[in-house]
Amino acid sequence: MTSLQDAKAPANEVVLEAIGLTKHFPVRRRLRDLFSSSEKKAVHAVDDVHLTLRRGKVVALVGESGSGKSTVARLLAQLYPRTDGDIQLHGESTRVKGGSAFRGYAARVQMIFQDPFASLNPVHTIRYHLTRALQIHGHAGRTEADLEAALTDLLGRVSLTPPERYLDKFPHELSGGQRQRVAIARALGARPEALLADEPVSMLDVSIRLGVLNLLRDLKERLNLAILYITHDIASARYFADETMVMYAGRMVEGGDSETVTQTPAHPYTRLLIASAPDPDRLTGDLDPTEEDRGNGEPPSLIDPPSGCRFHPRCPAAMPRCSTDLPVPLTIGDAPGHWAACWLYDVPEGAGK
Amino acid sequence: MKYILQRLAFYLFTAWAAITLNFFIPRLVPGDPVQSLITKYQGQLSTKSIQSLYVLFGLDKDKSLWSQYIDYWKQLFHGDLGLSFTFFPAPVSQVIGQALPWTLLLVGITTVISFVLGTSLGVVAGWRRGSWADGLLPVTTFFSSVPYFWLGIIAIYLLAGPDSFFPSSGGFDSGLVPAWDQYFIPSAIQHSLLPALTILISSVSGWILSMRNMMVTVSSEDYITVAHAKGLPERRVAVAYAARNALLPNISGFALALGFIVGGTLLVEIVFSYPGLGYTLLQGLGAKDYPLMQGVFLVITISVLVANLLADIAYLLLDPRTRKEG
Amino acid sequence: MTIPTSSIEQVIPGQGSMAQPEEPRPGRSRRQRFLFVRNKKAATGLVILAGYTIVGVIGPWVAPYDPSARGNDLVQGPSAAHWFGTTHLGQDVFSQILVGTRSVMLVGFLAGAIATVLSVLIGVTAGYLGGKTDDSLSMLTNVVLVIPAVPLMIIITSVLNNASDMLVALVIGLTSWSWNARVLRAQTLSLRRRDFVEASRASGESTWRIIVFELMPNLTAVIASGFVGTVIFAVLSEITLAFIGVVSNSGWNWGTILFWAQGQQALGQDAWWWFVPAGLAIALLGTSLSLINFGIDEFVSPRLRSAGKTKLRTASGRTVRMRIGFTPVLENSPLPKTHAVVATPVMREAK
Amino acid sequence: MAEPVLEIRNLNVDYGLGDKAVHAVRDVNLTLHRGEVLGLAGESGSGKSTLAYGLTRLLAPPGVITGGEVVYHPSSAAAYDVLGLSDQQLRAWRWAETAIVFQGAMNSLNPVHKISTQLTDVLKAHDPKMSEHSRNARAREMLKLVGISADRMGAYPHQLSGGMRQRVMIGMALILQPQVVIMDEPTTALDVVMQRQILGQLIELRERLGFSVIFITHDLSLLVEFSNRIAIMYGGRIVEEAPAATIYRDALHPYSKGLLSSFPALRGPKRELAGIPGSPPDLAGMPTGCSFHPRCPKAFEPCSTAIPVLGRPDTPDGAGRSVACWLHPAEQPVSAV
Amino acid sequence: ACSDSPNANNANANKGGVDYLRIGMPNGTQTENHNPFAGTSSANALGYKWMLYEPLLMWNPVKPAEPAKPWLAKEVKWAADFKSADITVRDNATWSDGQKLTADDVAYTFTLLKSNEALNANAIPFGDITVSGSTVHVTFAAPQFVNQNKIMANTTIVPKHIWEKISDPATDVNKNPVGSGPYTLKSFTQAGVVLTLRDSGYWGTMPKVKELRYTSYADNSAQTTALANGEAEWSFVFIPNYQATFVSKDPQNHKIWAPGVLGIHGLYINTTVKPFDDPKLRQAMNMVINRADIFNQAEAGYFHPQINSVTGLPDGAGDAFIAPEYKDKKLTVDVAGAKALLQSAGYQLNGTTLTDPSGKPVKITLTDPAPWSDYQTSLEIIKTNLAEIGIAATVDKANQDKWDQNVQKGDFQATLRWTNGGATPYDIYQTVMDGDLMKPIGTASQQGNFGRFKSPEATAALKAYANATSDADRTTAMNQIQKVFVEQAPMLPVGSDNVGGAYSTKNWTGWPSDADPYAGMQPTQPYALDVVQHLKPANS
Ligand SMILES: Nc1ncnc2c1ncn2[C@@H]1O[C@H](COP(=O)(O)OP(=O)(O)OP(=O)(O)O)[C@@H](O)[C@H]1O
Ligand SMILES: Nc1ncnc2c1ncn2[C@@H]1O[C@H](COP(=O)(O)OP(=O)(O)OP(=O)(O)O)[C@@H](O)[C@H]1O
Ligand SMILES: [Mg+2]
Ligand SMILES: [Mg+2]
Repeated sequence: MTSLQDAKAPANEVVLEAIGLTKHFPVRRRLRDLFSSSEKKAVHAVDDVHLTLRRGKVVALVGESGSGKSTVARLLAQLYPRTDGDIQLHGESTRVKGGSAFRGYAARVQMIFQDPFASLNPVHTIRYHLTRALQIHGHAGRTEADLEAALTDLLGRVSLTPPERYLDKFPHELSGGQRQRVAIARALGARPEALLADEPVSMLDVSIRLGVLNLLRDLKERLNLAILYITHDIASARYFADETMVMYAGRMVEGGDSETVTQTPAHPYTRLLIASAPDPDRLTGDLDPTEEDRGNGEPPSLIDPPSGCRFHPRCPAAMPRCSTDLPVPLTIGDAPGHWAACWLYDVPEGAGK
Repeated sequence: MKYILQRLAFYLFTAWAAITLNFFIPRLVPGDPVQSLITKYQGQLSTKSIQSLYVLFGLDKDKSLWSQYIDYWKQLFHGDLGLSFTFFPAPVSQVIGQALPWTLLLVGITTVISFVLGTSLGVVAGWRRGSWADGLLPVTTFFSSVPYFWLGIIAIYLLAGPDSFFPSSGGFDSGLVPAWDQYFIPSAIQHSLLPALTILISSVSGWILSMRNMMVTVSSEDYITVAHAKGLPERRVAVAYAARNALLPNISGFALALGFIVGGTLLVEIVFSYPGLGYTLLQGLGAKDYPLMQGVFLVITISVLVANLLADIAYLLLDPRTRKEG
Repeated sequence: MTIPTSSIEQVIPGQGSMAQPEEPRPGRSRRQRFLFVRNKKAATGLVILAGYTIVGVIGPWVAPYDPSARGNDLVQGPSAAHWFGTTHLGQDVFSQILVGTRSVMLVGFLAGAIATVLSVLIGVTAGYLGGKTDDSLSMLTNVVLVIPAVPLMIIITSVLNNASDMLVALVIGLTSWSWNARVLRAQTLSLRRRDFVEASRASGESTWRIIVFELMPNLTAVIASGFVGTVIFAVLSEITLAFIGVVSNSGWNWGTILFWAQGQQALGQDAWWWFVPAGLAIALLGTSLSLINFGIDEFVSPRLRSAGKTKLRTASGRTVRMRIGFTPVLENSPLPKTHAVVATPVMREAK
Repeated sequence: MAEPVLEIRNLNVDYGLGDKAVHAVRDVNLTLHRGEVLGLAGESGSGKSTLAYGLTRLLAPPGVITGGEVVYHPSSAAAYDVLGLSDQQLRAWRWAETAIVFQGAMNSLNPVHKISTQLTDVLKAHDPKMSEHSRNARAREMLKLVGISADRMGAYPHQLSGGMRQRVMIGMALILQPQVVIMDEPTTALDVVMQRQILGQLIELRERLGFSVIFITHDLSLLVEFSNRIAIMYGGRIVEEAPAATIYRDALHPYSKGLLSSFPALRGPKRELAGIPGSPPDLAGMPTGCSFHPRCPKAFEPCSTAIPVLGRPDTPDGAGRSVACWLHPAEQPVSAV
Repeated sequence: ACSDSPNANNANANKGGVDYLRIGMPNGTQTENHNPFAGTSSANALGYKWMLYEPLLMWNPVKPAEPAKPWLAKEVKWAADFKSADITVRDNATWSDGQKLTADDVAYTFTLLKSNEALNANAIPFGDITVSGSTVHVTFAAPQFVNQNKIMANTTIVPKHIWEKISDPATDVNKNPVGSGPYTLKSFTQAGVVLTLRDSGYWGTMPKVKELRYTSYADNSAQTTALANGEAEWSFVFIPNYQATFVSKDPQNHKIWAPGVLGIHGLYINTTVKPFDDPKLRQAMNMVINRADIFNQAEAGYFHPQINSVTGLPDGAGDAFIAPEYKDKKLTVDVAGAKALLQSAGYQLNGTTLTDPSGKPVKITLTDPAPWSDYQTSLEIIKTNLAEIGIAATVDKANQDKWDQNVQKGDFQATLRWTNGGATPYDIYQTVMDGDLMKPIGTASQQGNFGRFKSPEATAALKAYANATSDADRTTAMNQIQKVFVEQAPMLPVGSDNVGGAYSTKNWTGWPSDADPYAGMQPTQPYALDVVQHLKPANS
């Protein structure tokens, strides 16, 4: 491939774009459902998601557990067939199911999984994992020496040096951080343009998270990668991502420049999320009463999601309209590119708080 | 609705496929019932009677396999399993009907006892590791590796004999008639002791082992630690918390074992001349008695399918997680 | 006949609690795989099995007599000349056992191998591919599972006149794969959800490579345990078939010995030496295979492995019994122990 | 300072015995005072859970307590060593005096029994004379206390959401009104919103009922906000202990500092995140001297040879805090109580 | 509740001495079927039909040449050509329902067989059946000399007034059997059948045994165990090493008696296979077979009594039929003689290998089903015997069905098998040599001549014997048949069938024996009733 040339491609070039991406998982039924109603049900895991990944930029996707973040990543990696919507790679619509087309796609879009303990096959050495990553996409070179050089290069990129200390180890012989680096190296073996990192550090120990995040940032800059950074830790999105999108119950609720989203959140859900994050500077454990969650902190059922705005049952500022009309993304004035899908910002109703 | 149909279709298809195989497989065997009868009696039956037997069995008319198959299904839909050749002219349903209760009682009760006993010992072995119950394992494993029939024959040799309490064969005393009275029941129990013991000894180890392993696995679950932390009495932790949960995976095994009752212990019934279904099946096999073989296979097939269904239902009842909310 | 009751399927990794994620996963490295042999049970089983294998290979050469040769000592008890006594034809029972070992081992292992290959092909494929493939393969598995195995074997061997050991093994193998296929399918289903399978798919691996190189190595313990279980089943089946006289090869195996012994009422004549050794040989072989299976079980499930060590020996030679819920307290603390006042705890009333 | 309710003295816990033993907790000295929230922080594998389980003797095999004592001060009786209790006494002590809430509520609740059964069987075990009716009333009361409507009594654990299950556990922990509640990462599996709600509720209950809490987590920023005092563990030892605000403002141990600078802040200016270089130690092959020294940016000569003792540091505001670091040699070792 | 239990009186009966006899057969599960004509009925398998129903004559197969005793018939008069018979029926017999037994019943029984092919097990070609007074006149399409006992002594006479109401006599299970015998059915269960003595109305000697308890055991070994344990007192079963297995368990009472009868077992040789089409070779093989070894080792020294006469006829039962020229010719092991014979016929013995005149080594495959352990043992012995004259034999343990099929189709080299049996040696020789039964190789020959033995003389002589109208003609034909059999050796006789049984004298005495061979010893044969009538309580 032409990764070196690509690396010099202009930043901000759109690599991957999701347009109205939707995924409904049919609910698989068992014998025990024999006696219940027979309507066909589905988990509305992701609905109408728009997302743009650009070269040299990190987009963070934040949201609570089960909000559909991983599903978005897997859809983008084409690991799941999508229910609706489109995925465009360099502006071209793509839909691959398997075979060489999928390989070609995988060569450009790679994914990193949340759990480095689970994403490496315990029976294979690091060498095997990386060699396969290179071989599949034809980067292994012709000779042993080529391969060895490529492996050394890969490990070097993820700061696992000297390589011989790691190559012949099994995953369980490495620490979590090292494993996640190997997983990143494996993704890099395909020389992709876009990396989809699904909570790459949430399973790691606090003291080593930073190292991995810094590595990703470094790679972004050096290889001019487009990165989707999925996390439930909004604070890390502030530090690491250029742009942050907030997801709730399968829908995007807010997006914009990371600093703006975290410092002046617009959507009530984002505000709740930020208010809930631990804050050492706060003296008591009390919440700001205005940000009180009306629900029990429970996300809604995705099989039968609430009508209108999915957050309305919990929203402290819910209006009658919220339970009937699906909010559209509305631009917020304070910074360019900042939007929220909330009727509070609908013009006739008045511009927010 | 669609789902119920799908599930039903699954069971029906499995049953159909198995019954069809059951129909065709026995017919692959060379020979016919008449010849089998002649050879069985080694000279006691003159070759002159061959023709009369063909006429008797209705085998004198040539019929294609296919039309036999169609007839078979027609019969089945009328609940008719045909006439047995070995026990001509007894209907297969009668032959099965007289054998099935014995098998169900002997093997069924033994399987249940084996499961209960094995599981209880497994609970003890798994909970109090390193105690006497652990020492039981190698012994029972050894016995479970012994073929049933060998153990049975040894048991007869060692325990049955002139004036022994244990009769060597049969389901009850030859002078008795099956009835729920004080003569018959003790006799039936007495006759079932040795075969039951044989089955018990060779099957109990599996239950002990799987229950022990499940207990060990469950013992390290957090809720067990919590139960200890709650200061509950040890018995309650062991029974209501550990054993109750460890039992779940064994239930499906148990249901399947129930399904294998009929086909599983053929040889025990033979060794002890026990008037059960396994033994009947073997006679049918020897005599090329297609209707009987099919009938017994049908019973086995249905019992395995029903056992599967039971396993599903047992899970439904025992594991609240599989129950629907509301 | 018997249902293989290996507990493997009941300790499907990930079914239990998610505790101890940092525990080194077993079966993970090649180096660790040798640890399997260190398991005392497995080692014992392997040693016995090796003994049988050796006898299986050299048995016919070291047998003191031709097992079929008739002699003049009829139905004689064990003696220096005939260790296990003789039959009604004066044949040497010891030689019959030695020579018969080969057939038993051959059929057992061959049938085990055939059943294992089939169960892997069908179970893993069904589990990984899912959908229609899974439905039809599961259906096939269920149908085979439903048909009673031993009667089926009797029928098939009757069709094959004079079935050789190979054919008998084939028949046993062909009729006994379904249970393992079911277990493997369940295992594969749980493995398929694991991230590393998804990860290798995401990196562009082909389906067959994922099955062969990613899934199967992780199933080795299950496959091995299934194999061992089928071997036990096959040995018992072969012996049963020989015992009831439907397998009619002219060679010797332990079932043939039992067949003759039973036909001649060996026990009725008090000729226990004719009947007992073959049964014990079977039981010992079965036990050794079961022991190997225990070893595999413990190897797969670390909880079972550590469960074995319930008594630990301290440096001072005292043994400590491990109990769940009551951690042992050792008193040999290096620091002098300052004794606090110990009072009986008072239950406070619940208000 | 309030009177102590639980004193851990020189507690040592090993996994296994003999040469292969892993020393997971070493010479830990810690005092929990009445009514306070004591936070226990440290990275994964530092021995936090081992300490919590060890002091209640709930460690799973092959855990062994190899020394030390855990002195418990009942509200109105003489103190005694928990490690010296008989099984029967220990059973009576557990939950009535010290209750525990574990990380995963799903795994802490028995999946096959109803919530009500699991709540009332504690009562049955500790007070056999209590009537069924009052047991149920008490259970309902506890559920209401943690914000779950009483009609969920008949529910099975899987029918409740993660947050509700964790609340049930907290309610269950308080049902006998214990003096001490140990919480081992009670909220790490939950979302931040839920986490805050539950912790807020807990703090409120503590103020009402007056029990003490040992709160274990690796999330220092959470601890700072919710606890009174914080002890930081590294490699099986306590390396620093001080009031929460003090640690936040001015941690003395380089490891504590590292930990604090590993968390990106959500508010305020973007700080430089330093993190901690290297990877956590392997308990089986612990470095000599201070176990942190291979990763410590400030390591100097004594660090690799001698183990620093936990004690009052030589800093001016050293009162009420202790640290185990050669940068701040102890004036008064904690162990010499 | 216990008083109306069907088992109550049973328990009482047990108290005062043993008044029942326990009879066992190793015939497996039974279903209730008291139809005396159905071969698969429990009445047939366990033999109790002979206690319920009676034949016209009582024939003793141990002394086949002796005339049969009158039973339900006072007298049976055959025409000289044996194509018709006059049967005079006894007038004091009654059915167990009280009705009188008449000639009509006898005529009805024969008509029943005539009109139902399925019931006519011996394929008797009945002609006209007429009754006049107490005499029944029956005619046959062919001479019935060889079948006379099958008709008169082996046919159960059934009551017309019951059976004419039965719509399909072939498949009816005869739920409430009404017969003329001294016993009536008490109960049928899977464990067995219990017969109890009729209160009154039996025409003959009332047996002392009050109750007969029949049990069907799963197989030989279960039966043997039951005999050894005393759970069964009378049975017909092969008992290996009967001294150790059975007799030694109670040497005082456990006995075996197994007289030979006219039906034999021998090695059939496929005479179409080269070089076994050569009678010389077959004769030589016949000379080396060690029948004593087979008798003692394979047949436990009693089961198939050793055949000594070169004619293949058993000692005792066959004596009366042996041709004068073979009267004293005994089968002996004569290896040297065999070798000489072979040499003279152009065979060569090189060391241990015999080659035929064309120079090919002689090899033979002996085949029999695997489960028949006595046959298998016999084959092993024959194998070593043949090795002495250089014939390499292999023993093939075939599958039973396959074996049966192959033998019928002529697809075998040599096999040990039985012949039919009867009142004369005719059945034996017919099974082996009758050219009329022969079918081409590949077509199943169900009735006999499995070895495809082609001998017009033998075929003609067999026909002459069956159709002869005088004893002299019969003797001539029989001598001719035996000559062919001895000279051609189409089958090498080994042992005879027996009508033996194992019994216990613990409770009952009076069994037939060598000293008093008044009947055979099998509980399933017509004479079983005769035996029971002879039994006396042991302690009286
Ligand atoms: N294969 C699947 N089949 C059915 N439902 C699924 C599947 N995968 C995910 N879901 C459902 O879709 C929803 C979104 O799941 P997803 O894994 O994308 O959430 P997430 O935001 O990544 O959560 P987390 O932070 O826990 O990883 C959840 O309700 C989940 O149960
Ligand atoms: N059964 C065991 N055998 C051997 N070592 C163990 C065992 N259980 C735990 N350990 C070790 O003891 C040390 C302390 O573990 P512990 O669970 O107390 O850590 P922790 O601080 O609670 O970590 P986390 O934050 O991940 O919960 C770890 O290094 C761990 O590897
Ligand atoms: Mg996710
Ligand atoms: Mg922990």
